[in-house]
Amino acid sequence: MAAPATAGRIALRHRLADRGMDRTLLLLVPAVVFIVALFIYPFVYGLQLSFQPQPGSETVQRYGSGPFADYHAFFADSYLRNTIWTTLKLSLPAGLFNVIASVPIAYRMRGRFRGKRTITTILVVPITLGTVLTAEGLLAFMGPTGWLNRLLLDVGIVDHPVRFTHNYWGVLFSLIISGFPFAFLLTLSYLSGIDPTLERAAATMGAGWWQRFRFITLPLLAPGLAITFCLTFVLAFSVFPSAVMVGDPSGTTRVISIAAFHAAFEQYDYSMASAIAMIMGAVELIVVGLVLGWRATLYRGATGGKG
Amino acid sequence: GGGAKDLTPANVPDSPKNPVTLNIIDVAGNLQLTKGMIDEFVKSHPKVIKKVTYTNATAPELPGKIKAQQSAGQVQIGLVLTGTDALSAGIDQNLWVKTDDYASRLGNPNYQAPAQKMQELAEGHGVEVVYYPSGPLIEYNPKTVSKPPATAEELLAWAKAHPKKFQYARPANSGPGRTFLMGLPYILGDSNPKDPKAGWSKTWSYLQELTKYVDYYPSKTSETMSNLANGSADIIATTTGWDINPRALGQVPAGDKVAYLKGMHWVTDAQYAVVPRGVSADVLSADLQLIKWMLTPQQQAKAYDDGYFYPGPAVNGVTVQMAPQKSQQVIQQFGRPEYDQWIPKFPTETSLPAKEQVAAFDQWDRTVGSGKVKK
Amino acid sequence: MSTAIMTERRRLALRPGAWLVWGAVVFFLLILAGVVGAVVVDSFGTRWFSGWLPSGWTSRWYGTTWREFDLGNVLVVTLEVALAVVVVSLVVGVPAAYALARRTFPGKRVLMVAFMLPILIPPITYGVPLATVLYKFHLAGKLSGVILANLVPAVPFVILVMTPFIEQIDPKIESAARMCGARTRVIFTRILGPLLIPGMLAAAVLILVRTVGMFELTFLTAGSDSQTLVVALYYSVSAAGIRAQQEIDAMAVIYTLFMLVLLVVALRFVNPTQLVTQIKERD
Amino acid sequence: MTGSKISELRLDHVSRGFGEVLALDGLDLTIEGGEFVALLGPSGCGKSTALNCLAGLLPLTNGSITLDGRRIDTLPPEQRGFGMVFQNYALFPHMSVRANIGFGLKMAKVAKADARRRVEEAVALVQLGDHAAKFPGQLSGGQQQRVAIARAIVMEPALVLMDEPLSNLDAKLRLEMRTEIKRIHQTLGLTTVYVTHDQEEALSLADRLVLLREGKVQQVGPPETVYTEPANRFVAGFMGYRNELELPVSPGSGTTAGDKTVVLGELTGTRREDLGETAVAAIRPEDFTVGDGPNAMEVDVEVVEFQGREQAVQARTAGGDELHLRVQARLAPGDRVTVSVPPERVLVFAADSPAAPEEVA
Amino acid sequence: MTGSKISELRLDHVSRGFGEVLALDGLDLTIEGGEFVALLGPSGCGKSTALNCLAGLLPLTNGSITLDGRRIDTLPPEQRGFGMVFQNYALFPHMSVRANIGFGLKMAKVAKADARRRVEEAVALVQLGDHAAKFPGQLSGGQQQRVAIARAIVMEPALVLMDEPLSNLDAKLRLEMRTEIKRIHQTLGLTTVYVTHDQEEALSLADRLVLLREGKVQQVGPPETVYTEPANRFVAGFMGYRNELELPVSPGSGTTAGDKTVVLGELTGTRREDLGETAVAAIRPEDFTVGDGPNAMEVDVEVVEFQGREQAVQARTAGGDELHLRVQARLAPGDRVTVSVPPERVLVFAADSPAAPEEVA
Ligand SMILES: Nc1ncnc2c1ncn2[C@@H]1O[C@H](COP(=O)(O)OP(=O)(O)OP(=O)(O)O)[C@@H](O)[C@H]1O
Ligand SMILES: Nc1ncnc2c1ncn2[C@@H]1O[C@H](COP(=O)(O)OP(=O)(O)OP(=O)(O)O)[C@@H](O)[C@H]1O
Ligand SMILES: [Mg+2]
Ligand SMILES: [Mg+2]
Repeated sequence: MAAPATAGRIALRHRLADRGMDRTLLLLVPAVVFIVALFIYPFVYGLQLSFQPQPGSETVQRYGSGPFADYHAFFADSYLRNTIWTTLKLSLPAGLFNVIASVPIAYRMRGRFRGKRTITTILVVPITLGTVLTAEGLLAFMGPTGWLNRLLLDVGIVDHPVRFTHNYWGVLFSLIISGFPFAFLLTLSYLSGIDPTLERAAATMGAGWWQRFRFITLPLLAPGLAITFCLTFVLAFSVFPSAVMVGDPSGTTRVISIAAFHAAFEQYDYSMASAIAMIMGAVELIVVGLVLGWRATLYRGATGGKG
Repeated sequence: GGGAKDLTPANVPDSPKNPVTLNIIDVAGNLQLTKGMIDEFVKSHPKVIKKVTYTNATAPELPGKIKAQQSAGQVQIGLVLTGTDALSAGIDQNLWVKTDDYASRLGNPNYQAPAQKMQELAEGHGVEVVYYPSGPLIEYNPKTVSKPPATAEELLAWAKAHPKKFQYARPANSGPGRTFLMGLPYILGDSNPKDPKAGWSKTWSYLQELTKYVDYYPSKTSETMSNLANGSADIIATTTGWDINPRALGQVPAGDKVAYLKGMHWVTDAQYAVVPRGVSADVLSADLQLIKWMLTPQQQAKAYDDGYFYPGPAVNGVTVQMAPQKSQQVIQQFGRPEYDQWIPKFPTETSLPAKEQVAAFDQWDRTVGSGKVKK
Repeated sequence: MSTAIMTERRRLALRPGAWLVWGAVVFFLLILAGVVGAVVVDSFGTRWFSGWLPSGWTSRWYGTTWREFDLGNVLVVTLEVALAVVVVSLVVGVPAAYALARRTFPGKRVLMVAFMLPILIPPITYGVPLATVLYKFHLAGKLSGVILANLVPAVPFVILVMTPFIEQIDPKIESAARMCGARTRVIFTRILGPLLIPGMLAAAVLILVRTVGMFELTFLTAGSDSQTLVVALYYSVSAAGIRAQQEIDAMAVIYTLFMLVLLVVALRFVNPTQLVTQIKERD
Repeated sequence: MTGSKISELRLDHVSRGFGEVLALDGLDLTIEGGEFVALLGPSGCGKSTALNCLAGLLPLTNGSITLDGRRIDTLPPEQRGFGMVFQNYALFPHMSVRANIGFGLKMAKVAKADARRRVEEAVALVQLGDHAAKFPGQLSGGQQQRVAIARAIVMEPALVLMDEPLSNLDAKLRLEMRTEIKRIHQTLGLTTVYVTHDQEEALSLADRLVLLREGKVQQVGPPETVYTEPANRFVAGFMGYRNELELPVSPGSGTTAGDKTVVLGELTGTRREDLGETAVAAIRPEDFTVGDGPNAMEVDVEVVEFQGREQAVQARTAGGDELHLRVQARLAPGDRVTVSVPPERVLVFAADSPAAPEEVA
Repeated sequence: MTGSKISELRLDHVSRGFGEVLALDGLDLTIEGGEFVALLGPSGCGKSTALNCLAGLLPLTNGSITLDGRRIDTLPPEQRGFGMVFQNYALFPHMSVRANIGFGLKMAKVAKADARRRVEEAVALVQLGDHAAKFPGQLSGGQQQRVAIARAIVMEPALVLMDEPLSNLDAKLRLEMRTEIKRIHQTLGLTTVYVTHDQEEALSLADRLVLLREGKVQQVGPPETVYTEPANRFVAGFMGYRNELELPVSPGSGTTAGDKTVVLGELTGTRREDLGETAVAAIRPEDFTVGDGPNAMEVDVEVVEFQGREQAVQARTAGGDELHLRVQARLAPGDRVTVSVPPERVLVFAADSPAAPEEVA
């Protein structure tokens, strides 16, 4: 009587294991518990807040108090709506640049050579700067009487100080200074997991360095790069302090987080702020989803480097 | 604030049962002026406050934090020192104890007349502790500007003649910037200086004209100061405090000068002490004693400081001579005698209520700062 | 030996790509030196209106900021928070990343999105309710609250960063360890751990940076004695009031130095590229 | 069979699929404690899959595994207490040779001194004394393989699974290691399941052979039986009956089931299966002798390969069939010689008997 | 030697060290176009290192490599145009079998249609038709190895380097692949350097054998020479002279240098080196025959292993020496038999001749 039942249970276990469900999934439990306990409730709270326009706010006066009034207000107002585009215009190039620039440099850093550790450290150091120092530094260094302009003037390349800050470029610079080391560190580490023998094998098949990189290293690195891009993109997308400090926060660098900040901390319209934040999350999710979807089509298995 | 249990004057003792530990959070830079007063109180009243902790924070995020504590019934902040921004946000969200209920315990502060008007902005939910007339003033480099503009029109003409040389910081991020913005309607004679949406047509068209000759709007006042110092700007917007203190600190050459525009009204500013709802009766009792102490003339004299909030005291009858020695020295060296004439000479106006201020900033962002105006 | 070296030299000389890359690196570093240098020089200057250097030198700005914010205490708190967040998020995140890297199971996508959200959604939305929850359970207002709140974005961050690293490791190695009788815990500590060190280091450094720089969640949950450096720094930058620029710069330098020390300590212990494969990288 | 730790391991209909394809298809096998079983079969037939299933590294698609009456197929590998040599070694890249070998002992919490001694013994056993401090990445292929062997046997597990453990060793070392494995097997009574592609190794080591083909068992039996009496044409082909001649069955020949002797055209052989009209005669290259004798035939020598004492010869019969011979006589291409083979060495299978994997063109 | 693309590859004193140790120590070798050279030697002797140096994957520590008079040791691997089968395969994990094999063609910019055809041919050649769309991680060990082979030869490079390319294949497939490699070598005239641990493979494939020991060349020569006339005791041991008997040289025996025949105790053998007072007689197990004859001795059979047609026998002489025999006669442990071995099959080396790697205890 009991035997077939046990057997059935075991067979079920085999079948589940075949679909990837086994004890390993227990490892997810702490993280899931953590997220559910500390994030899901606050998130749901914020989400439902975004559907409850604040009584008396401008939104309600204009668009009523329906659940989507805040979203409606956001998309109806071009000054708000355009922040999405402004933000993407900053974060996509910043994310792409950081990833693309870190690849060749990290690629150069494979192998052993003297001073490698020092160079690595120096390249990673900007990660420690923080937004404030970066912004203050950019303002001082690239400001109208900063060293850079001074140099350009003295050398005679320009005859008026060039304005590098308080515009799109200032913010982009700061996103690169803080994002590049981040991308570099990740890329370098992902690269270290790829077995150099594979490139050697490709070399014996007549592949030059570019082809080896293009066909062997890059595809094996791509899943890591996808994640790296997602993270730098997300960091760049939520840029706030530097968009205000070295940017042009009312104009060309009025990013979406400034709009959210404005709603939350100047107008104290938390439901509007939540709505903007949700829109922010949704836009990011679309970009990240596209990238991760692409990533899912890549080879993601062992790359020999660790085994 | 759902979880905050309300105290009534009846169940707040005159003096705390046990000496309290008071957590003070300052979101306005107010401690620079008042820390000395508080420290002295703690020293002389160990039975009331056994220990005080100070935290500095930025104003915008403060209401959220208090809200979180109140919703959880866990209010840990005993006293908040704030400017008008967080004050009014807190009033809107019903975060503050109604101090008017305890008016008898605070005595009757002998506010100066304009300070009294500023106190009204608190709507009974806070107590003004320092006051200054603020601005708008313009500060200029006498080496490059021989004759400062005396009217708004002259300023515009000067800016046109010297493009990129006039600067004021983005109002949302800057005291002098917002004072300049709020002062213009008076100077230009707008229909309703208290209604940025409907009553500021002259101001808005003036600013849109002016912006053509402005290079950019820094996000911090101090940047306009360094630009003035390094010569990339020749005239900037300022206030009394922002004139004296940076020169004292060495941010701006000591020799730079200030001027006012014709039709000047002071747009006054003040800072307040407020108590979050939900504090214990003991803490509230200690707070009330402390605030009362801070409003005594002897203590108020400390508000002269280094000219940061010049003059500073909110109550009558406080002179520089009562201020600490160091204060007197700084004011002596960097203060301006003309202020003593100007302050009584021009009418005073309270700054805009927070809501209108935010609306004005928003409008400024959209129409002036956004760069939509062709330069 | 000499031939080998010659080969290397010749290759270097032959490739314009190499020069381009190193050139770009040098350019980046120069800009960086300018940016950092300007701040450091200013923080030691008495006044610096224009000209190449300040008119005089002083270190008093450090003294004033240090005292004003009681930085000694703040640094200790920051360090405690940062280390706790790094350790806990790795301990919780790496196993989860492992499960996600190694298994495909129904509902994985939903879970992935749930893990992504804390990184995507700005703390504006969930900060206050999160703080409320923590205050309710008497966790906020002290160190534990700051740590827990910072873990919310940190754990998903670790998961995301670590997944590709784990995918890179050949599962056969784990199988071999299991055949030697190693249980899951041991596999994590002795097999995956060492192999994942570059990844965990990278993740740790990034979380450290994010945690030390995470203003909002920290502010909302901190008590008066559990403020971290960033709260002080943001205050000095963006709070109302007048502060000497040099004081702000001094604070920024202290912040950076603090992070730098942590980073260098981390890199001393583990080099992100030092790895098993390096043994294979003969020359 | 001295002191084996297990007494019976039963595999019941063990199957494992990858996607649609069954890599292992209903394997039934009972292994006794202390037995040495060799899995044989062509590349890709499911040998490694079978080992992985036994080890618990691959969940079964079907079937069950019982150890001494206890079902173990749901136990995780680390709780089965088996040892394994992986085909690709799977050494821990971040551990020295010594640490690799000692890992299992550490897991089993063997006392430090004891563990150190056992590791040193194992290192000596696989002759890696000079390399014990190196990391796997610094070892040659054969050295790595030896580490893998040492790592599995140092634990003296109840059951050892070895997946082609000697494939990267030179002949001399291979012989030595083979002797070692045999000795350890006997002295410790380790039950062993051994995958190899080396017939000689299988024959000399194993108590029983299991022949697999596309995941299905073809024959199970002691080496001598499998070698001399292959169950079907596939097994024959795999066990070295390289020559296959398809010939018509002579009418009236060997009709009775009991009658072993069959005449196919000019060949006389031994019947192994029921036959149709044509049948296949399978003959080993080394069963031919040069010179007249039973089943004599004339062949033209085409290719001659030196193989030490013997020569591998490719020749063609008058009928045009290619023959592989292995002879001691020195022949040269172009020679025409007579070769013969005893009828008991000519195995006759039905033409539709499962064939050995196709020869390449 | 039909149409080889290269005419001479010279290695001059090629050395490669790892740290202090020289893994390859002054290799001098000249390979002619179209030649098939096999590298042999015990595990860890530097075979793979030699191939890697040739391929350009390891910079030399010393020495030079010239191809048709042009120095190539400073050329990067991709400019040498050699093909290589790696000992651990080094397949590209992110490419299907087909893409792995076609990678080189893509690099060489071979026209798509042509490349596709050649890939399919190579896939068929290694019998992977059913698996061509799989990824390396989904293949069995032997299948992976076949991909590695196909990948190297599909390019028809001037020089192919193969590092134990058949080690993971079963006997039958190995024979087939061996034939294939030989055929390709001959029809395309590929010059081949081949590492193997399988003596038979080396003997049957190679034009020349190179024997390495601890990075140093021991003997270079055609298979027959190396097999029958090993240069020293090490080579003898490696080429299957498993039995080594250390015996005193009989006084007056074979004193003259030209005198090949030596008497050692009761054994008569053939001298290969100058001798001291004692010498070592090396004899292959398969050179013994059961029964009386030259050099007859009585031995006690101790262990018998079934090895198909033959038996591997371990026996002990009256003098207590262990002997390995390989005989067809069916013996059983405990038997006492007389065995003999022809004197020309007994090679006599000096006792201090470089010995084969020590046997394990
Ligand atoms: N990276 C390295 N660092 C140190 N020693 C090494 C390294 N690579 C190889 N060796 C050593 O060099 C010697 C020769 O190695 P090689 O791989 O050439 O041997 P092999 O002849 O191919 O052996 P096998 O038949 O076992 O593959 C070995 O003793 C090995 O341990
Ligand atoms: N992960 C996988 N996905 C799909 N097919 C697989 C996978 N692993 C193995 N296979 C297939 O299953 C079959 C059996 O593989 P297995 O590794 O058991 O062969 P094997 O008998 O060990 O062969 P070899 O002697 O070549 O090592 C092979 O055809 C192989 O291609
Ligand atoms: Mg296998
Ligand atoms: Mg090798």
